[in-house]
Amino acid sequence: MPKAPAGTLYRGHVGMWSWVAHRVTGVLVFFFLFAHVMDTALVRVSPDTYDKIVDTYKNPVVNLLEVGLVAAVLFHALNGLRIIAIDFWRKGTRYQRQMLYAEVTLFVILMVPAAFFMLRHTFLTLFGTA
Amino acid sequence: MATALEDFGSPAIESPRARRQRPGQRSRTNFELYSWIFMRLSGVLLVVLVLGHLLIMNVMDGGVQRLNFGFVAGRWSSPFWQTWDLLQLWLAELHGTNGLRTVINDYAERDGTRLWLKMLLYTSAGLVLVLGTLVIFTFDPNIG
Amino acid sequence: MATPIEIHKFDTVVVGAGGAGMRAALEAGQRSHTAVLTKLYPTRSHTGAAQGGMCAALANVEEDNWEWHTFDTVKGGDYLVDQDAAEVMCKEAIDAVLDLEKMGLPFSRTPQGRIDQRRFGGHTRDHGKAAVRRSCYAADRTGHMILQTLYQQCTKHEIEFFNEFYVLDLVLAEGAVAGVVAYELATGTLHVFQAKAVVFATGGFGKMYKVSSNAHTLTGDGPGIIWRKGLPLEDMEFFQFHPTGIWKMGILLSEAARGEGGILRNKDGERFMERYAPTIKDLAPRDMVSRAIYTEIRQGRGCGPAGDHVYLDLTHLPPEQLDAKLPDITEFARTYLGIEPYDDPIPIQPTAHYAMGGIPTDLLGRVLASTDTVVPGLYAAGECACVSVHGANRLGTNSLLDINVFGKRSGIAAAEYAASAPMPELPPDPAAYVENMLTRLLDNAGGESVAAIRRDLQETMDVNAMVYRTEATLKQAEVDIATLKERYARAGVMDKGRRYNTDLLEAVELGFLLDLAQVLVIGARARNESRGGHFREDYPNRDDVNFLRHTMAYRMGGTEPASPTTEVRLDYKPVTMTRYEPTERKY
Amino acid sequence: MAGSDTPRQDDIPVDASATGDQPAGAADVPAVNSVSGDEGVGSAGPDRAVDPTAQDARTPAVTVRGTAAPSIRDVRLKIRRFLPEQDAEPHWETYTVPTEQGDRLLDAIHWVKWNIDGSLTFRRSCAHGVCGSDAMRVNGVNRLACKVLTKDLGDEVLLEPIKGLPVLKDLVVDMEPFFEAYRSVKPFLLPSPHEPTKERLQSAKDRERFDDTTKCILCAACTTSCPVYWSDDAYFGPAAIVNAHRFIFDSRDEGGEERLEILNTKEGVWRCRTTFNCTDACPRGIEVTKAIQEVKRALIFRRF
Ligand SMILES: Cc1cc2nc3c(=O)[nH]c(=O)nc-3n(C[C@H](O)[C@H](O)[C@H](O)COP(=O)(O)OP(=O)(O)OC[C@H]3O[C@@H](n4cnc5c(N)ncnc54)[C@H](O)[C@@H]3O)c2cc1C
Ligand code: HEM
Ligand code: SF4
Ligand code: F3S
Ligand code: FES
Repeated sequence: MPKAPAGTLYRGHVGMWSWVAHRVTGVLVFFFLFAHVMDTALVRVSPDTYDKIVDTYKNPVVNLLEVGLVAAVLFHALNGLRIIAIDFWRKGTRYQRQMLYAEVTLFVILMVPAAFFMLRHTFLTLFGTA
Repeated sequence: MATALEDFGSPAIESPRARRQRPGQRSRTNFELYSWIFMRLSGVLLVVLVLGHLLIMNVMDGGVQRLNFGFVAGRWSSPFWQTWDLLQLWLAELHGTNGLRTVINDYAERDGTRLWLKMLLYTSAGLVLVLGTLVIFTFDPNIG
Repeated sequence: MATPIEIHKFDTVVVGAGGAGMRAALEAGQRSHTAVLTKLYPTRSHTGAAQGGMCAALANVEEDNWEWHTFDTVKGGDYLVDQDAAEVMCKEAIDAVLDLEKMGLPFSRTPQGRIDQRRFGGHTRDHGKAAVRRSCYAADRTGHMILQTLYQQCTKHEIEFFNEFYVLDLVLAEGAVAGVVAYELATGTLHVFQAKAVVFATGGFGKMYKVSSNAHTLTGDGPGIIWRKGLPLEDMEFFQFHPTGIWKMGILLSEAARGEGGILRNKDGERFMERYAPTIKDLAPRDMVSRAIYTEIRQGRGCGPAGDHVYLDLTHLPPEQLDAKLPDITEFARTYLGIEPYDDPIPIQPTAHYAMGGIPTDLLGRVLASTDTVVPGLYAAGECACVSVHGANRLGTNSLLDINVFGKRSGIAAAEYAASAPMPELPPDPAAYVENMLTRLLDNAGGESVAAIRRDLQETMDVNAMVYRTEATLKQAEVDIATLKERYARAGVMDKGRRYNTDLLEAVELGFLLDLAQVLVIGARARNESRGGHFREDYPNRDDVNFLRHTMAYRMGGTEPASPTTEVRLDYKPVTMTRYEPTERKY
Repeated sequence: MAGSDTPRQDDIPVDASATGDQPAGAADVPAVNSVSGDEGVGSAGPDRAVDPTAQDARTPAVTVRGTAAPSIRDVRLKIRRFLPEQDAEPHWETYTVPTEQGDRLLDAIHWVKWNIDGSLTFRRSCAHGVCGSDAMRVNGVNRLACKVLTKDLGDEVLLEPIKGLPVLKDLVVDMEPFFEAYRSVKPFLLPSPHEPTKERLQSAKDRERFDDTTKCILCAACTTSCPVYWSDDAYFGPAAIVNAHRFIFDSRDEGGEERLEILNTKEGVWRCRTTFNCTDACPRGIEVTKAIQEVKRALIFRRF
């Protein structure tokens, strides 16, 4: 049997891409949750091990990843609310795009200060004067 | 009608994926319905729980920078935070597991693969739930 | 070619899964072991394109009765209608509509919740006094709903479909039906379906014209097959040109547009139909309106730079009414012309639409072998058949009615015949004719292109055998067709494969079109009068003394597909009169 | 209705080149880098496109828009070809086609078949968007070839078979799995046994309730645009649900409960992830996702 042909991507509209993003963020957060429960479980082992692990979190790279995590959760949460609105509000399907644009706007509005606060420490330690 | 394409010894493009059997009306349960509703309900609760959690832990007051054993010990001495975290743990894990179940249903083509992936998923979910619950309830601020 | 051949056995075989085919199959399938062979998936049939409605004197919104409907049908058909057939159709119309409603057809409703009805061309109250609301409809998607509803019912009754099977020949044994030969598109396999009864319901052949409302697949396969078997075709010269096709494209804008109040205008904005049909104006029968449009164009009152079309004006109708009653056709205007029908008139021109003639049948759908004999086991219904309820000009909405009434009748008759008849023996080598035809087309290296021949055919038919005809133009068409047939003998196909060889099938279909075009033109040349859809400028009046009779055309010689040596012998058949004496047709 | 409320099909991505090749067999989680640029909400569809004469709404009636003299333009059709008896694998083939102002994409494809290569194979019949034969992927999205005008497309147009059904030849796919899903939702009226002698009454409002989903022409554009269906064909797919909806919400039907049960399974409505590809793809303008959501809600609340 010949191989399936190399086709092109389906160029779906925003509805499709928001779903892709929702799924990707959901899976990411799920794996993080696994890791997070594991590391937190270390508090049962000994405070030192826990502190050691948590200390490794306090470097700039992990700090950036952390911003990513918050972004992922935030997007997933907002989009989840949009999906719920589509599910239960009669006119939801008709305004799904508008809701998505609103969601993205809100996402940006929330993410900017959040990222600022989260990264402030890193900035300060890396380049900071304080 | 089955058309016997093979008779001609010339190829046809392979099906885009293995044909799957639709289970038919076998399962007259409401499982999918309840799990669908659960995704929405837990989602709404998680907005408060998870976003609140992230806000407190990662954003406010220097975020992760102030995390240490002592901080955790302080938090879990309060039943409020214990409940919060327990709820969050269970809802998020069940929500995520159920979400991943869907993802596996979508992409794992062979029944065998599907079964294995789901076993793995449920085992890990069980592990996380048991471990997490244990930690929150049996946490002993004085081991240090 | 060493084609694999499969043999199947059924009591009844229905050829075609449009409205007529599926209506027949529903009846036959519940009475006998039935197969439906169709070259298209059933829901792709052109019945789905019908827009306006289906007439029945339900009298849901105003006084009406089937006798008035019969009168309108007879008069609309310029008295060439067989009146016994029209009576049957109009009487059974009411049940036909109710049957469909019971099957679940989502008719548009009146405020009281009953099936709504609207006006349509040529349908009047009390023998022409005023337009009447008789057409039952589902927005402007009546045909779509009929097709879907019938398919749903066939699904429910688990009718056995053979989709994308092209029937290319009829097998006769000792003058009676023995089965059909079909070509399976997916594999290129030939199948012989041995059967006691066969119902042809293959639809029209409007693709012999260029500007046409018909689907690419409406190539007259059924009448073509019948013709090649040496059986007669009736009234082929009567072809309907619908007044309102989208300019140049031919896509139909239903008469319902005028039923809802749409108006035809020439370049001066004049409502010109007032001059041609003072009483019912824009709702005059199609042949009259089409001629009126061409008269306007010829007298220099056409629109556009070339003055070659007129306008259908809907701008005075409230947008809500357009949205509710004519959603599809307003969308056609938007999609294909970029015109917003709320604000602008739509350029239209007459478009080849409907074949009044076809395979002659009696009231049970039995196919005639001559004026007074039938072919045992052979039935036909729908646009491919000629009962004749449409005479020289079909009234709008009477075809959806025809396919339901006579589809049902022929399905029942076929199954009942099959119940009593023994399974016929197949003659030796039943698929030989088809094998030869296909081999020739596949092997032919003569270099003629099927597409080019078809284009030239459509060109000459549009110019010479459309709304206006004369001895000279018809003569020209006849000569052109003869030349095209010679070219067809040298035509080959590019695709030599077996699977989904649509190139091959297009070539076969062209053969049918060429044969039928010849019959049409010769019938038209011999009819030295003007009647309904057949208008001769050199004989502008109806001639009841010489021509109040049906044309019966028989093939002489030339058994090959679209053979250049085929001659057409014309014979005539009397028109059945019951109630109405021919009078002048005025509206 | 046809104005602002009803969602209309958005413009097809005009340039074909931006569509990246996808690695064979890759899971269909596409990279997010080729989102098409134009996401104008409720944009007016093809009729909005570049037609120099189409600008002025108050054009006098005599020079109606769209009826300007034909302009000739060359369009390159890049078609994914597969001839089962010759090719081991599909390949791309490009044809240059002269087109006029009002040409449909279907006309351009016919031009190739009739003038260049007769073996180019596709389904078509009505040529004006009512029979559902010619759904195909046009510049990466599902469209009916007879319902797109070439003037609304770029100079190069990508044509592929619809996705998720086995390809039999060129643009022809096996429709059997699609119709099988359709059949399994009992798409026919299951009336109450007490039939009136005349027609059943149905108020205009009850008739309106399911009007949208009666428009379906079974073209499969929706089902084959659904990411869930691409990866799992046991999913009934949007078209089957649309046809179930048409009966579930018909006041004359008594089989709603039965159909809801069928769709209450793992491969039923719960599988839909509200990606809206189906709604965007439907050539009849059916609000497919809305119909699916209504079925979901009916299942939850069991009242219709
Ligand atoms: C645009 C348009 C609008 C119309 N509007 C109206 C209206 O409002 N009211 C009205 O009364 N009438 C209307 N008509 C006329 C009416 O719709 C048709 O005459 C009628 O639907 C024909 O139905 P049918 O079943 O005979 O054929 P079709 O529906 O055309 O079906 C033909 C069937 O035959 C099959 N077939 C053909 N050849 C073969 C073969 N060789 N082998 C196997 N199968 C074959 C096809 O697959 C198809 O299934 C309209 C027609 C058109 C074109
Ligand atoms: C913060 C609030 C959250 C909300 C509002 C939310 C909401 C949702 C909703 C409504 C769905 C269903 C989507 C659908 O049916 O199409 C969903 C799916 C999913 N969620 Fe969440 N969720 C949240 C948090 C989380 C968390 C913390 C995780 C990880 C553990 C997670 C993982 C998933 C996964 C994996 C899916 C499946 C995605 C898919 O099938 O495409 N979600 N979420
Ligand atoms: S819902 Fe729309 S896209 Fe889907 S099959 Fe029906 S008409 Fe086609
Ligand atoms: S594309 Fe598929 S996921 Fe749902 S919204 Fe349409 S069925
Ligand atoms: S050919 Fe009928 S829908 Fe395109």
